[in-house]
Amino acid sequence: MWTWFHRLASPPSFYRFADRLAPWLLGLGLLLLAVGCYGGLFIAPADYQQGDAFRVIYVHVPAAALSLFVYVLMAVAGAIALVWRMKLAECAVVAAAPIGASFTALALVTGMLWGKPTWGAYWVWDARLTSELVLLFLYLGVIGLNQAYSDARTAARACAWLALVGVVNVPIVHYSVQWWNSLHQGSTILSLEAVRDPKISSSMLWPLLLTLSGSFAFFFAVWLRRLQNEVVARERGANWVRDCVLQAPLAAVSNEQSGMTGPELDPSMQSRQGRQRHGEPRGAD
Amino acid sequence: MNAMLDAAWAVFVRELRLALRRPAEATQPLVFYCVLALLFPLGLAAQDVGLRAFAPAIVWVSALLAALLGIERLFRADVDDGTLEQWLLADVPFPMLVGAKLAAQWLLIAAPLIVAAPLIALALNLQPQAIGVLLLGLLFGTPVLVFSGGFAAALTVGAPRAGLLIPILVLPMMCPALIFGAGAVRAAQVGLSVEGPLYFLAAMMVLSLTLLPWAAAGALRNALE
Amino acid sequence: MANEGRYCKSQERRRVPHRLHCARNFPALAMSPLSVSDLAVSRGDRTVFSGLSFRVEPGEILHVQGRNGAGKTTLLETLGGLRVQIAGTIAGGPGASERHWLGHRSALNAALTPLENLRFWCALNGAGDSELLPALDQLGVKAQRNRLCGTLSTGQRRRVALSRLLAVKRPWWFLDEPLAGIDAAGLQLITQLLAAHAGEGGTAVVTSHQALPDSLPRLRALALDA
Amino acid sequence: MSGLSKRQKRMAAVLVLVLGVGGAAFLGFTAFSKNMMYFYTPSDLLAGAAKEGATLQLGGLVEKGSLRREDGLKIVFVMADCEKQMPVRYEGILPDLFREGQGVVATGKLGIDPVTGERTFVASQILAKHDENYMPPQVAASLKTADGKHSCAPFKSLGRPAENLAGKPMTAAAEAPRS
Repeated sequence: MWTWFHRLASPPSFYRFADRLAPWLLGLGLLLLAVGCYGGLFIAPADYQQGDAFRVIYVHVPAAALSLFVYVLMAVAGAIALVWRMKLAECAVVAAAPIGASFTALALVTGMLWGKPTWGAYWVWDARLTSELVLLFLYLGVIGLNQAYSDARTAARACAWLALVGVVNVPIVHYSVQWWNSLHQGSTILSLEAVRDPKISSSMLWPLLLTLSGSFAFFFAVWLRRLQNEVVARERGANWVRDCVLQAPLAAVSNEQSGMTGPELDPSMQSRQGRQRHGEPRGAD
Repeated sequence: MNAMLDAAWAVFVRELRLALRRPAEATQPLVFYCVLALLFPLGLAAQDVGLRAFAPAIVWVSALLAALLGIERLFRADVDDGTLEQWLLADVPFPMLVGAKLAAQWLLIAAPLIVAAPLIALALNLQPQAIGVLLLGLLFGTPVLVFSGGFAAALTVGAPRAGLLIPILVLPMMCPALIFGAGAVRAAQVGLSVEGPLYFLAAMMVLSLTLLPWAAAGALRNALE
Repeated sequence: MANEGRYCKSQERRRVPHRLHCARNFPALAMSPLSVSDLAVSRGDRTVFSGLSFRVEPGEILHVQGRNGAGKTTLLETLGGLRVQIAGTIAGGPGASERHWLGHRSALNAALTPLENLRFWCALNGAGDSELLPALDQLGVKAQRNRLCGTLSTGQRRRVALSRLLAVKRPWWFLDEPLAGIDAAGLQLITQLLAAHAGEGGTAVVTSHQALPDSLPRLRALALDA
Repeated sequence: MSGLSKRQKRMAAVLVLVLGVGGAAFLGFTAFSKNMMYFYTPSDLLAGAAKEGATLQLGGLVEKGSLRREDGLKIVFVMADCEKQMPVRYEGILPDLFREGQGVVATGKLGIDPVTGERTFVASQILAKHDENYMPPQVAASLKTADGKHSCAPFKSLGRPAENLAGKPMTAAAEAPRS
């Protein structure tokens, strides 16, 4: 088990692993989302209080759950990156941030669209809404920080620090509805009490569980793809990227133009030239 | 242990000495704070009753912006001239040195803001009973402002153009201080209980003082590598 | 990844036997050799060098050579403890209080005087500052001790930075381009410092584009470009 | 040099971290037990938590049978938090969800009703607060008591710790739906 993880952490084997897994996750996620949305919009009954307005829940709750989950994931990956200096974990932090930010924005927007018909206001400055907005800024900070550095590794490690510090906000978002009197409702499904004693009728719950799991599958699929891109960009000088990613297009190009590094070259030569060609130019020390 | 404290003290004193060398630069935040806070009454009608309602937010936002002023340059000189390398290699925990530097910055930037706050508050027509709460809130809240600003400065010290990034980075860390700091003053204005927000500010202060020197030190080490 | 690096050759340049029986001022504990094996270091995502192995014996002066970008500073930073390698081991290196690090930046704040800068440095390192004035004197910058560092010339600042080596005695020296901006007299001075240091049994790792004088005892060169 | 071994230094660092985080947690939870609310409850107002004339938020359930519509958009109703009641006067547009038995949060001031001379909360904005329960209307109908009240659990008074009330519906309120 442990050695399996160890092997997976090496960029090439991760790349191949993600390549195999991501399409399945994407397909599964889209399928679950489609069935869940259909169930939520057409099959589930209207709510006794809110009528059809409650159907926003099928987008809002998965988006909000993921906005918190992704940040925790970033913080865990950040801790791993900082402690064990693992390149894959560094990539994981930066790859997750834009997806998390999108889910957070989606949660905020759907929440506003839901708030107007039910509460009577798009926005109130209560604890849940404010802390979720802060979460969005934390995500934007990570994205901005990543782009501020020219060196990908320094950028990723700075982002890891920010993710670690910002994770303090996650429990505040989650428990804000318990700790403070808020206009926002309490947790319908994401609390221990709700697991013991469901707060939502099963005819309304199953589409929610479908869109929730579908969103997670969708997130993991997109995350794996972004991670692949990140890893390839970071490792662009390495042999395995040449072999398993760039091989086809590069071989075509080099055969047409000036016959540079072709597959017929001696392998050791090839690796050396590959590194020098694709690696960053050597700067001053 | 003594050697560690001596080293931290040396860092602290060095910061004060550097500020004394450049008095104009060191007093900039205070001047900025006073000017900013006093611009609001100028923009309102004379004796506008709304001023009093806005006073807590004005004081706090001014303090926040003053604490951000020039925070980007906090570690830059020490990185550029190689001083930070010597800090890293000294036989003293690096976070402690960073903490000492930030503590000195608090004394230089934030303490004058707290001292000037009663005058600003009077100029903004704040009720006298709310001034004590304002000061207590600033006392708890300004370390959060300075330490989170220091953390953001450490995160961006290796990035060439990070000036616009710093507000985004510190906003999530500073806005709770703003919410509860100004909230406590508002509560005091209308006679509500102020204990809750003040306790929360104190909790944030303790958390910032404990965790942010470590995080800032880690970010600096990363930027130096 | 790591196995495709360039192997760096170290070559003995000169061996000076006449200093071998000199007095050893440093405790035996600190004088274990520094041995580096299969070292790989990256800056960002770029592997600067890999598969580097060499040894530094006590009393030696190792001159790290190489063209721009070969990784001289990177190697020195790794040996000095500022940078963590991605592969390989460094054994027998000095502890924090046994080494002097002098980067290519002099670690002098422009708004403070040399004396203030150095006193701060001594306090930072838990060392007394009684040797500061003699050290500045020996490096010929005692007269400038109360001027702001921002007003000193590059060479003067370099001399102030070098006076740390004398103000606090430490067995390991890691010097990055100590000759940069130094005049002919300064070169002579640094040569003397290094010779005296090695004579006392101290070790120095020095990066420099310029050649170090052949008169130095136990000078060895490490060429970083294959 | 500093007289501490690496192990001792690490111990000291852990100690500082534990003390700091623990202290912050203690202060934070003390804060939660104090007044940190987005809104107050009728019990708080009657216990004198706020002065007259201060703008604040008041949260509670619209008492069944108390809603009275006057001319135009003016309404008068009683807001309750399972223990105390507070009359509320409001003029303006109401959210769709506003109805008797519904949780609401009103922004306004405590004052004296010009008509009745009672202490009244004069609201300038009313928002509906729905709870975390979702069910189809027929299920809700079968679960509701004749009174049709909702749980007052989300309306925590300052005086009472939150856990005493969490999930405890008022005697006359609807039980949490079981599906």
